[in-house]
Amino acid sequence: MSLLSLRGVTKSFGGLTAVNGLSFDLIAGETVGLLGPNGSGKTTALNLISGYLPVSDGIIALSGETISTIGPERIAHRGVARTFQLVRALPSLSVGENVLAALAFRKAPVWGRQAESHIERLLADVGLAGRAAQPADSLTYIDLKRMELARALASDPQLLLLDEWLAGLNPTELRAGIALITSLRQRGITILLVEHVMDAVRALCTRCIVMNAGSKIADGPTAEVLADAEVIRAYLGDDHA
Amino acid sequence: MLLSAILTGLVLGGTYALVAMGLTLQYGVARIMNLAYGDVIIAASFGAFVLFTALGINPLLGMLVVIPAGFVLSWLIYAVMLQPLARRSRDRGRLEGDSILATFGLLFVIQGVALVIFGAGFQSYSFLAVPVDILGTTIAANRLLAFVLAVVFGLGLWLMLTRTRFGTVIRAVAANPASAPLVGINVDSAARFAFALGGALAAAGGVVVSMYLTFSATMGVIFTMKALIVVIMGGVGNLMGALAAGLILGLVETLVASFIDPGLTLAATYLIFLAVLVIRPQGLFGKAAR
Amino acid sequence: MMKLLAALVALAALAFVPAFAGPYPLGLGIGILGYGVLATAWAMFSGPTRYISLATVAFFGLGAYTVAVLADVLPYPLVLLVAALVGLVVALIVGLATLRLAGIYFVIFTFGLTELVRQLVTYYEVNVTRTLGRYVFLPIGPEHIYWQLLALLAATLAIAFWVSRSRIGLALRVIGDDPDVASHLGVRITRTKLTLFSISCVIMTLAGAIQAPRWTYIEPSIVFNPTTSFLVVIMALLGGPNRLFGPLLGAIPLFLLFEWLSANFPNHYSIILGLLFIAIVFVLPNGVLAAGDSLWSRLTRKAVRP
Amino acid sequence: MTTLRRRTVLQGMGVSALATALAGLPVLAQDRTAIRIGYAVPKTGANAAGAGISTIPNYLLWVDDVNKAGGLELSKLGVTLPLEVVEYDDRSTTEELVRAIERLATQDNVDFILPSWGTGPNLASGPTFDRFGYPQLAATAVTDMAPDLVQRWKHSFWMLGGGHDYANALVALLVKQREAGAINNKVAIASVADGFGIDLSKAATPAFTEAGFELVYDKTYPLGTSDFAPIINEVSGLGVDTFVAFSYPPDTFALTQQAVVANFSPKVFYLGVGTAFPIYPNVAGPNHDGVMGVGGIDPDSEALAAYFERHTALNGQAPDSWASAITYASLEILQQAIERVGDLDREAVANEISTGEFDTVIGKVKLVDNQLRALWTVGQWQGGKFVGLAHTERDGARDPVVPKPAWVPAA
Repeated sequence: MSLLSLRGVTKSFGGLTAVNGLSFDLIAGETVGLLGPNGSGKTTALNLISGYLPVSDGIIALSGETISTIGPERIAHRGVARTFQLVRALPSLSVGENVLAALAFRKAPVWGRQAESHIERLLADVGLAGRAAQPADSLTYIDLKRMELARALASDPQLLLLDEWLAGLNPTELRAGIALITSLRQRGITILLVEHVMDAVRALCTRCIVMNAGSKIADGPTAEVLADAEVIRAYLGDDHA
Repeated sequence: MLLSAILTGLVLGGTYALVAMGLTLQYGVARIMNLAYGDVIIAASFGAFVLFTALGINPLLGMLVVIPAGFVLSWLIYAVMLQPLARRSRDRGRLEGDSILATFGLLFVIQGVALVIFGAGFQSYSFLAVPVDILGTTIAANRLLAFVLAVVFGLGLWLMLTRTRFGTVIRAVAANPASAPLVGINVDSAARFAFALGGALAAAGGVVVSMYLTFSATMGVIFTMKALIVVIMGGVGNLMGALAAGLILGLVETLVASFIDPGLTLAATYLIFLAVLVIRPQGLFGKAAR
Repeated sequence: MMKLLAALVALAALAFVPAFAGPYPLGLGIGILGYGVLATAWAMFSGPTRYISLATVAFFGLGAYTVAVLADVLPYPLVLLVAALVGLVVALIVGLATLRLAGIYFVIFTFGLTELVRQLVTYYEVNVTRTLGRYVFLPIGPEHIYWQLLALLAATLAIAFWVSRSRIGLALRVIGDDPDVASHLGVRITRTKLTLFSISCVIMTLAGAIQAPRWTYIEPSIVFNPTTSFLVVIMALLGGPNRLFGPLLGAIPLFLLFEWLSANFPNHYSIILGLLFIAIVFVLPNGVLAAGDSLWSRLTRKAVRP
Repeated sequence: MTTLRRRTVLQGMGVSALATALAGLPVLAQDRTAIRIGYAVPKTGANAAGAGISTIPNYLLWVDDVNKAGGLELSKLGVTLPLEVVEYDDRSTTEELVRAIERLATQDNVDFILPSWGTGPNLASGPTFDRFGYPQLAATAVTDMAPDLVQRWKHSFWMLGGGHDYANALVALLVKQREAGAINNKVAIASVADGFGIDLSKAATPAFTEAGFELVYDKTYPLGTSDFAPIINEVSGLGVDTFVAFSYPPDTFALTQQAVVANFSPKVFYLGVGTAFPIYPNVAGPNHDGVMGVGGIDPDSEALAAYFERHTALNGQAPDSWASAITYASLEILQQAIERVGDLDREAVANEISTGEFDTVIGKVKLVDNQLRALWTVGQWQGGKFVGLAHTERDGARDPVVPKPAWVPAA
């Protein structure tokens, strides 16, 4: 049974079509990579799934129910959480409050005393134990990314959308990051990740979807897809083909 | 009757546009919401008034003095008072709050100085209050002049912004102040220049307005608010937007006064303004936020 | 618990002010309470969202006008209730109309709205009732106004406190920081904004309604004076709009400053006031309370150091 | 002008310092060094311009006149004391005004309080004057409510009449002109949508209709209107001989300029507040001659001519020819009432104002039911003076010039 399904999803901005007739399915529990060169429409696809942008055409369904006609807050309540390409912390809130913001407004809200233990556990999960009181805008880049992930997890998602969450990390941080996502996969969360770090994609994803110029050009097991000549050409340019 | 109302409305709208163009430049480029803008206009009106009544200098010639004075004054205001604020604020919201507070103070200072020098009474003189006949409609020459100047300044500025290197710099800063330095643009000096240019336009507006409006030291805020309405309706930082919005408001006001009820002119003005924003939250010519 | 007790004691003490204060101090008290209520109510919505509203006086004036129109027809408590309802209805309309606006567009929209309300009230009075200016002859003395405003201020602070501790307060702060993130976290933005905006506006409306009997005579240019809106913004920004007592602590010194300046420098009031504002922006960039905080932390840090 | 201001500031500062020092002490006659006069007037904000013409200069002039003459004689106390001023800026808001009056009455303990400028502020401060028992000499308030208000606030005095006085006088004057065949039957009225304009138009509309005039245009325009081309254009096509605008100062000037530009030169051109301002001839140039408006003065009065001279010398500007002289006369009434009572008993002074007869720049004055009923209601610019054409009580009014001279196009 597919958790998420896209059928003919299209998004145009004025004359420019960013996503063109995109269709794919995610099976519950999968970790899938969404690949493609810059400007191929990956982030737009995530934005369409999370409801940040309305679709121009096509249908997106979650567990068989259409979500492409409802707003982002209702999609969030159906169990979709995300991170952003450029980290979007809530700068005037503390680290703990950033996480609390997700706990408080999810479908089954957690609030008050009860939330404190949740926050502590979520922050510990991402390696930010004991830092709840710190102002969010004082965190380092990697810690901001961790906090954003904790916030996404606090929404108790079935489907997690990660937009280049591993970008910009140093090798040590990258290893820690990959381990973290692996642990999420083991909890049964379905993950769709947009990623340029190929090592991470190989380590994490069982399956990959490749986009170019708004359309899907490949979809299959990671190793096969990454070996595909067309993918390499699209991704790395003709020189490497 | 309709033609006459339209012509009168366009001429009135020209004044609104002239008064608003400087503010759109100041807000669009320098990111300063200048609440003292109208007081600069009034100060220029007083300047023209003194030149005319005390020295007998024709306001048109007086512009040659008052406009550069407006430029220099605004340049100094920016350099001394606003630049430090712009430098220290990390985000736009912060600068907006700071500039509201600081220019609110400036408003009082300019008004207070005018009160001490000229007192609170009404000032007025008559210049070029001669009828001009256009297509059978009689229009006061001084109002027509305001319209012509609005078009000339609007066109001149537009040419400057689109055709000169300097204009490109200004537009780059207006479009994206954060990345302008990456291409070697000095944002500080561009903003300062734009603010001063806005002040010069305010001064020009002040001189023109003084030819036919009675003014007093405490009337600045009326001009500020009118200009803000025009600027916002047109889309912040957009000259053509200011021109269009000014003309629309002038037309609405005159048409309502002629065909519905003069008692509803201002209500109609605000209604149109609000309606435009409800339909287009970024103003007529503004770019969408996202 | 101690804090609550302290607040109740302070409230009770303030309630006795009219017993020994003369008419002028009482007048000052009314002024401070009036602006304190407006600034606190303003900050309740505008503080966390950073939407600078200049519509304060539209609601204030609507409240005053409701009293002027209905004072002879309905008993006073009912008049206040109607005023609150009027405020609520207008707030909902305004709230819905401004949902898509942000930044300066919101600021000027709210200003234009105030002027529109004033124009429409004027037009109605001129053409329908053929009179401009209404009289409010109610047997309500300054001390009653003081007590009502004090109660309103207490209620406003209590609501503000509750909001700051409640989910809706957090929602508003999240929206203020990043509305996109807010919606992806499941925050119902429209509902949150409308609710808080309405609460804030109803309080402003009541503040106008309560003060109406003090003036006896009411006309649009008196009760829809845009300066009030500006002053409220300045007071809240000065005190720090994101703290419970910030707006109130901005309102008190500013109000007293205006009073002192206009008494001692009636002819140079504007210039001095203007220079002070500019100085405040430079010296206290984050508001009075924040300045107090940083001073405090600097002092304590010094004390800790050997 | 500047030196004068500085002096009042110093005076004001000295006074408030003194007030702080004396606060709480009983003020005994032998301790007195001055009679304390307090006022709160709009020095900033929307009303500042109006107060700067009709109110503040006259307060300054009166204090100057009295002090130059050595002060006021208080015969019961056996002293002659100068006037000392406590002044506040009410910033054009009612709230500030009410509080400033409370302050003057209870903190500064002034002996008399002079009112602020305008109809609204005077109505709004009425209860406060009443509460502290201070007489209120409302010299710049036009209200038809005056007969009711004097019942409510016993020591309030209304000096500038009501809308009906002005409207009826104007209509009566125009009826005569119509009967003489000088004007036709058509009248156009434009009124500012504010207290003053509405009060007058409410009174004028029925009066014109009853007198058999045809009102071909009767509309209001909002406060703050700057362009009158649509109104003038429409009215100029209606064939009226009489144009009436119950207008406010900036509009009064703009209406004149627009009418000249449009060459709309009706036989009777009547405007509201501002017509009587000394600045009007500057605005209208040669075209001020023959324009009618609210107010007027007696051009033959020597007392008034002397007043104009003193006013101009002290303030650097001439007074207006409507409310200024009445404001000054209200102060003379206060002054004479105090001297007759011989001490600072406000109750007694108020009673004297109610019942006595006074000699003022506008002639002998006796209030009727606490109202000044002897008023110039319609004036016209004739030979550089805004002369009274109609008076509520006395003759000696000048004859109107109808039709007024045609506009001279501006050079």
